[in-house]
Amino acid sequence: MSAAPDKRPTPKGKGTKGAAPAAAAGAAATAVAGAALCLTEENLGKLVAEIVAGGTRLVAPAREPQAGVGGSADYRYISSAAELAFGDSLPRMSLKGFFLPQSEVLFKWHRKGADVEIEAVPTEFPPQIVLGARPCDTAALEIVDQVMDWGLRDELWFGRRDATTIFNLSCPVEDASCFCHAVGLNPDATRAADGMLTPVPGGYLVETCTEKGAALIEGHKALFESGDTGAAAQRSKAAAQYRADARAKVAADLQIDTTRIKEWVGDHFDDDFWTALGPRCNGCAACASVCPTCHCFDIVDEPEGVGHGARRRNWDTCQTGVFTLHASGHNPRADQNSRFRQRVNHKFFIYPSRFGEVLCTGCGRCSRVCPEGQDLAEVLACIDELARA
Amino acid sequence: MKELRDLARKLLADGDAGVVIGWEEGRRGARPAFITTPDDADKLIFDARCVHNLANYLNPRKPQVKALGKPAVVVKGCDAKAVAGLLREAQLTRDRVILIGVRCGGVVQTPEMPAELTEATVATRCYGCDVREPKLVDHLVGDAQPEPPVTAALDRRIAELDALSPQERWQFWTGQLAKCTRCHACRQACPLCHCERCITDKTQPQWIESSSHLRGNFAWHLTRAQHLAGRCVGCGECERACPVGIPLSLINRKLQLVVKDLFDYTVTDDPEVPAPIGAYAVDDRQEFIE
Amino acid sequence: MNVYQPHLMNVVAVIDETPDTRTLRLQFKDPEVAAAFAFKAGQFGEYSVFGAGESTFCMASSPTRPEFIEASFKLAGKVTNELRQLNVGDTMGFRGPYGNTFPLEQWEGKNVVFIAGGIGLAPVRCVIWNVLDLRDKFGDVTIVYGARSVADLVYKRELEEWAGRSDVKLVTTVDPGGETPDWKGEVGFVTPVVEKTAPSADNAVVVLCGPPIVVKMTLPVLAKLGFADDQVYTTLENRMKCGIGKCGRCNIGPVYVCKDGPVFTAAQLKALPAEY
Amino acid sequence: MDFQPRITAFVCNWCTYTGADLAGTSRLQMAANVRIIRLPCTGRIDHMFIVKAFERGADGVIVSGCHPADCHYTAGNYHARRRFGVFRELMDFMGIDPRRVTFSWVSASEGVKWKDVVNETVARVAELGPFDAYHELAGDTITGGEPAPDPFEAASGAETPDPLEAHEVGR
Repeated sequence: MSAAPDKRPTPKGKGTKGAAPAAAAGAAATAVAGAALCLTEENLGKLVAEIVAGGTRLVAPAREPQAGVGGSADYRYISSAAELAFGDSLPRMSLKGFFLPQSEVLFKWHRKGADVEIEAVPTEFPPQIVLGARPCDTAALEIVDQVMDWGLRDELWFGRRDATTIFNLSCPVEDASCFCHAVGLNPDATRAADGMLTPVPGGYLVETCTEKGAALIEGHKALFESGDTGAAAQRSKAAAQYRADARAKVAADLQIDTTRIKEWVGDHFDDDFWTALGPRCNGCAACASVCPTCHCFDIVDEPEGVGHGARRRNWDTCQTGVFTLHASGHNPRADQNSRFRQRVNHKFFIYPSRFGEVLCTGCGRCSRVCPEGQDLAEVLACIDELARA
Repeated sequence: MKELRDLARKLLADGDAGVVIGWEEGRRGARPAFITTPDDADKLIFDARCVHNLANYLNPRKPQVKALGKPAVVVKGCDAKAVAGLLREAQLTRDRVILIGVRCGGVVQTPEMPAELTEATVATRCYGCDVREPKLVDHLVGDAQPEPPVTAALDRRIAELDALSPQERWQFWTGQLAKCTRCHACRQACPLCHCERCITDKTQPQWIESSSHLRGNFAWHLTRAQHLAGRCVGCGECERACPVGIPLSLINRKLQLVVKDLFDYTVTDDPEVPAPIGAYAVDDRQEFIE
Repeated sequence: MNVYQPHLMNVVAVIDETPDTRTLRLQFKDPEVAAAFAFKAGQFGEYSVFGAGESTFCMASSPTRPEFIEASFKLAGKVTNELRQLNVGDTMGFRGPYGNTFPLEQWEGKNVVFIAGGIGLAPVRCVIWNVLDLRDKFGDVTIVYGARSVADLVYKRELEEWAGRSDVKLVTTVDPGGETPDWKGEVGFVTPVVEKTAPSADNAVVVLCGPPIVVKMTLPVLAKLGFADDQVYTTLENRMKCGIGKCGRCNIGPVYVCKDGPVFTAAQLKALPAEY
Repeated sequence: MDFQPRITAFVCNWCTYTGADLAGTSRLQMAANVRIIRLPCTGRIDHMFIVKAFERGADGVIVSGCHPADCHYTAGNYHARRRFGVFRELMDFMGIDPRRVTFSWVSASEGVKWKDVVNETVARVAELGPFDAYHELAGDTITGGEPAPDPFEAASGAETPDPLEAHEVGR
């Protein structure tokens, strides 16, 4: 029953692990590797066209295709640059669905008399490229890697991880619900990313952090300009300013110490704090749907007509009653107080105890999406204050 | 506001209520508040951002709320309709709850918006509101409010959809329901979804597949809508809770119109009026039956 | 083949233990898988009926008898209902073994006390046979087993076998009112019968398994008899889906039943939050 | 036309099932595309039966029971009428062509009417074509592999007559 952190996972095909550039410095970011290149708006369009024409699936923030509904951008498979919505607010859902689909077939089965034949699903996936991922969404993937590699390796997750090249979009910071800074990230973090785009006038400053990222640039070399030294210096300066502004914005939001929080949460399982928080939560689990790090799932069998069917895994969430319900009718988490406590526990105590880091990237989606105004940043601030007292 | 706070304080101080459920200021606008001590009564607010239907917290399957004692709930007229629904369906007895009605001049679409009512900001449910002064109450507070701006956006959108061919509507809804992750936030946010165990959580037999592929999603959304036909109060909480932005109000409103057309029934805050599904008339329309 | 894909198994025997409890004896279809398969006492598996889903059961058979595995289950939900429809010759799925084990190597030379209630005898039976098959490595063996009624006693033939052995002390009991006119065993709940049997805590370990109430009531009695918390082992169950630490639902506080368990000592149990 | 629609009929035990029985014993010729599922009363027929039928491969559905005032349980059909009145509109709004679902009252003596309901429904659904839009909702991952063996076809072995050729249909 050791709670010591396990060995870190090693996703295949990953190059250098991108810690946030100059994360410790906290001030202006430095270029990640090599000379900074520039991708003009026009060439971004060409890049999209070339990738799509090459047959690689491309994911980017894009608007809902149906007119008259929605409005905010989401990560989608796109087929043209016209769909790109880099300038939109934070995508509504995180990136996790491209690695852990909301419903995925684990295998299919066919009954042949008393016999059963199993049809396996592939664990290798065609390459996909993500352009314009928010740093909090990308970093989440590497955090979740740890549980997916804990003991037995989840090949479906890692198959998709290995097949994907991700270029972040340096984040302008959404609003006061953002708190990536408080959980050790930054709006320009490149953790788990293969490269990053930073908006500069007329286009993007492009940096690569892994061989995979460099390979993508190499494959479309003509579109990336290094320009003369004067222009390059200008761009670097603009990018540095952009990042510094974003960092300053998010740093002002939430001042907490996650180690202190971990200790308090671990020691206060039965604290009244939880019973005060539970009633507001209506158990809708919208928070878990949009969360980049929530990865819990259900496994179900679904017959398809007579004699065959599929076993699927679907997103699931600790916020529902049936999540832990025993067949006997007994439920270890019988009310919303204990379910909300579980959510906070898992993210800020259990996961750090196991894997040495919190299961949260501070994207703030849970606070934005909660119909009842439950606010994780506020909850963390309260716990931090209790822990300090 | 003072009237509301004083009343809440008194109810708590006198021990009439164990908890006053109203609204408070949160970091992202108004949000539900659970006031358990008289001192906290000053946290209560009420304005056009108080969109939440607090009747949801009267669901008998919420032990964490029950544990706080007898509730006094602040209700707008539309919320009172949901309370009436719970009373009508024997989920609640009238003496187990104190209802504090507030006179309402309409609410905005989300609690984060500024409390300014314009045609662009007003919630679609305020269109045709007939309970701006709730009747199903123990206390009524607040001043009379002006009429909210009118928006028939929802009905217009329904008319647009109705004008399409079934194939085009199918295209529209498959596009929308493909987003559904089956988190069931719509159900949890609904004050009338109070079943002990929801049909979609049942496995023997498994009528509704729990996978979030379109087949499971269609079964779920058809069932959710059908089970709320004639019961839905149109508060729109399901749509607001939906993390992926499915326009559920279109379906709910459509069925309100259907129920009105077929059975001449409009959802009411009178718990004595039976709901249309579960009742019948011998001469109900049946032109669709061969 | 991904980690969630089960191995196929043949049902080779169906044994009705009680009106609602059944044991399935299973063999791997693929001889290579069968040859490579090994498990230890205390581990569990994910058993599946195609079309109904998976359920978690401990291994009820002993690792010393590797030619088959057995699972005993009580009718409770969708999967167990479908499992009951299976006949000899049918195909089902199995993933495992998962979880930790009873540290039998550490128990060598010690007296072993088994205490079980109801279907809780299933995981204990695995250890009992393991110990009995290596009989000379262990000291005295005491088994206290109780069920609601005579009809609810599982593994009846084995109970007879154990009763007939001179190297096993078996005490069976049924809840008051559950006895039949010709019942020869004790009448009463498991806990007082344990107290009456009073096994010595000296150089002994206890394997305790049963409904939560039995475990809860028996722990203080064992303490009174002088058993330290790290001498008492139990096995927990929680709702599981993946069985391998990923699906996120079997945890009790920071402890994952599927990875850190299902075997816990009473000392470990007491350190956990009461959320099971 | 090659397409043979699969129709699932949910009928009440007391009127329509007996009516369908009468159609059979009277040797009325009708399309063989309908699989009947007998239930105690239309009041027992849930909208989810229709959904499930579509999920599992039906191209059309018939729901039929006792005429108003004839219900064996007094009012089951009145309740059903309300629910299906709403559900039909709901299906239509969600883009499921309501012509795929026939609601009818067929009494125990109306064998001829049952024949007409069956033939009309089969002809109508045949014209609408297979309901692949619904069957394939879950994509390839869902229907996967070969189609489900049809237990009826396997059992009868006989060739299914083309309803449009063999019988006069339509109003």
